[in-house]
Amino acid sequence: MARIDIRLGGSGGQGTITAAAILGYAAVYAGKKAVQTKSYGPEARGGAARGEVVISDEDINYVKVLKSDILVALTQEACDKFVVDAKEGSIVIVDDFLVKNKPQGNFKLYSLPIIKTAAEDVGKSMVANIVTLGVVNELANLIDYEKLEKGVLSKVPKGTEELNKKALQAGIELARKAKK
Amino acid sequence: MAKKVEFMMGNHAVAEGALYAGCRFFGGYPITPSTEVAERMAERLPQVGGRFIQMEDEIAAMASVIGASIGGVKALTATSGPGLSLKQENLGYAMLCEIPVVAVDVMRGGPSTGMPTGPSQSDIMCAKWGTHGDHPVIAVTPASVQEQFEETVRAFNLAEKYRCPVIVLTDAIIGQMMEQIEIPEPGELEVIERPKPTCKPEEYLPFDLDKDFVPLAAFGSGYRYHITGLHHNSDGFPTNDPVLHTKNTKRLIERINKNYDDIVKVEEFMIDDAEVLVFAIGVTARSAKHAVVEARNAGIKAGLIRPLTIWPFPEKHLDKILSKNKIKGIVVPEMNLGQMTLEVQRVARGRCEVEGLYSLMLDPILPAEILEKIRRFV
Amino acid sequence: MAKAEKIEIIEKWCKGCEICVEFCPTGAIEMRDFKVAIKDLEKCTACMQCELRCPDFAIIVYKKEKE
Amino acid sequence: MSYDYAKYLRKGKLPHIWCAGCSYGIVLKSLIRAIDSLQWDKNDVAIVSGIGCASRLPGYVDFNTLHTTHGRSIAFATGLKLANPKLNVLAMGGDGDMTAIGGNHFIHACRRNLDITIFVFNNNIYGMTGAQYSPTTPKGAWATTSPYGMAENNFNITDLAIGAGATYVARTTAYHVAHCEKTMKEAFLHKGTSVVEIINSCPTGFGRKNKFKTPASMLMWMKDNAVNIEKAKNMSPEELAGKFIIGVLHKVERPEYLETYDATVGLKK
Repeated sequence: MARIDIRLGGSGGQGTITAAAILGYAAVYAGKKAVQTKSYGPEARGGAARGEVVISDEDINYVKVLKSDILVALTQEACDKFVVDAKEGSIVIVDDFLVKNKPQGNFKLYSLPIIKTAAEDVGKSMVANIVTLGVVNELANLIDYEKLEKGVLSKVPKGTEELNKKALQAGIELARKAKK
Repeated sequence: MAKKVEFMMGNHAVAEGALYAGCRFFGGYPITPSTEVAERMAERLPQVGGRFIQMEDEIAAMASVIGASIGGVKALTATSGPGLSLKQENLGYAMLCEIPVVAVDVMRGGPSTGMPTGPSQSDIMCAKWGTHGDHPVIAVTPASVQEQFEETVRAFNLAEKYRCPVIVLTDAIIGQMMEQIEIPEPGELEVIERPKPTCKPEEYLPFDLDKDFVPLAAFGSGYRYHITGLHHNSDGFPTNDPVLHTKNTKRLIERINKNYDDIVKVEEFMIDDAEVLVFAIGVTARSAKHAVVEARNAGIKAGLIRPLTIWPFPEKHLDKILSKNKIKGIVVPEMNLGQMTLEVQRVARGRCEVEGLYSLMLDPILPAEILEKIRRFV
Repeated sequence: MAKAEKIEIIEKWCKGCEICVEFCPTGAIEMRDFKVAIKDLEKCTACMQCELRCPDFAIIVYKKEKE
Repeated sequence: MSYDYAKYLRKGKLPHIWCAGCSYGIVLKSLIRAIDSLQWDKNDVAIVSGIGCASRLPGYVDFNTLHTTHGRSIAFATGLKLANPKLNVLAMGGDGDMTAIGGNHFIHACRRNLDITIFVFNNNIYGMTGAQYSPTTPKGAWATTSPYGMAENNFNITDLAIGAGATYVARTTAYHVAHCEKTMKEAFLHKGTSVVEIINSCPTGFGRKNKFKTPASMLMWMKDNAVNIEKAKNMSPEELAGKFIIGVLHKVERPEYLETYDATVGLKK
């Protein structure tokens, strides 16, 4: 697997940085290389937050996301801001409710009810980031499911394991339906 | 046996490297973006029989680690820009008094409070010349989470071997990012223990001006002696003799300079036939490597010189390449407005063009920007 | 009368501050050429004021052994 | 000879650098007697100082001695004690060193209650740099930087130590040599941070320009104006005006820092 640049954009508190860290952890656990960085712009506090992770089978030189192979935007602001850095032919995933103006471009767009699924099907909107992970991993086929699940379970608060497993599964289901 | 691979934050890797090296004391003061080093040490030190203390300020933090080292314990402190400024007073003390300690500086934008969360490489000269007077400095520059660990171990080894403070000069991106790391097994990396004096206590000259190196006796070990930040004679007592002052200052600087080959570590990447060099450290070196690979893909003979020791400056390495290769130019990307570039220019002595690529932006310098500079030389 | 066997003065350490002379209750010592000197050993009661208060370790009083 | 100081003095280091009549030499003798009375092994004693006249003291005594940077003695001492708790650690310095540039370290040491001893040699002036006013220079007093008289308020060092949480706080003087020795000994034996303010005299920097004709007169001023705390209890504020109190001003038992830390973190030794 060559370098894959993944950018998870949302608003502060949606857990995109945690999701990026989990993805990196799971990738490393699966024997890959990964670098997860924080963003340092003013967006680090409020506004459009982003979690970034680069995954590769080879050494990763440049540590940050250059142009995204996978972009997730959970808010309109994040979508507008980051979509310009989406690679041609890349995957762009947006929340279908919060991102009303769908981005246009030479990429494969998935508009999915991520937050709604977290809130209604799983039962807690705060697990939207884990739903996102399920979606991303299923659409891009990054890491074995067991490794990802292990990554999630090792990084979430104790007592929330079942909730997060459910969120991950819900994300995978969303992606499977979308792929059809 | 497969090694234990972890996904770890750069600042945590510094802490783990310190523990691996035998560090058993940390004295610190919270400052972004270095605080995770302190947090990890606060949690981990007691588990291995060490002690942590959060001091009342940066100056006290530096003083406390020197005190602990004099007590015979390997000691670490960690800080960032404004804290490095405050630590300079006692860093100078450790230099003159030959006390091994390791100080981590996670570089952020300065001067003053500057950009607390903004990564930077603008303390390069501060690390060298921040404290007053003529003095030697060793500073290592990791560029990955793995190197955060390994270079911290090396920093402790150098501190003990050369009885001096060593600075781990890293940056907010490397410190704050998470990356895979293979934790070495005990014994896998060299760990230098502090030698003990073997002479009779009454014959002990802790600062013997006629010797390159004298083991540092721990306070309480039976060697009673005097340490002072005043210029001193072999026995440690103050002297105003300018001849001795000169002799000791030169001795301290020479101890580092003449062990250049042991201290200075450089990664040379694709330099054998290189016509254009990139000279970079830390996170910028990773952008540079990316750019060099792209340049090679485009048929440009580019190479990278990546110092893992920035002080003493890797001038022998650079000089050797410049005398061997026909170099058209050197690009020096750095996240400041031109510090390392001056040193590269000094060593190049007009043999080739040296061009800095400076940035105060919050993201690393882009490979494309470096590539553009490389192209200008071909 | 005299209770001191000897008063030793280490001249090279004496800085001539006169504290010993001022505190001597009997006038056994005096200043001479800016240094302390013994004026009359017979007057010394070995009260130790001079020795205790000399900042320069420059004056030592040796008491007589009990007779 | 009432006491032989030689076994604690480093050979060949006298005469010391202090001026004629400086009381630091007198206090040094009390310090030696105090440590000797404890029968501590010299190898287990560390004296840490900052910068200034008082801070030159460690150079003269045969212990583990550390002459550090200006104001920082307590911070060095803290690291030293945590690295080797067996050491009996004394941090000492002058009034400027301890309460101006080192003021932050001073109050936080008092707060932590680490088992170290702190002596503040208070002579009301910066002596080494040539008589500049310090945080303890009395109002109206002359200094080279208060040529019209000291305009600032001054610190009461013992009140400062008590307020910051020191568990043993005492005051003594260079005049009261036996009291000084006894107070030092008690401070050394106290478990926790103990602070002793020692009233000293700087004839060169302070005395000459502030109406003290001789070094001895400065000592006599201490004698005349010091009131023992036991006696002071029965004196009215009017009677105490212009006087200062000597003795143990504050002594309480509180958990010592190192023991508390080791227990709290479950230190694996």
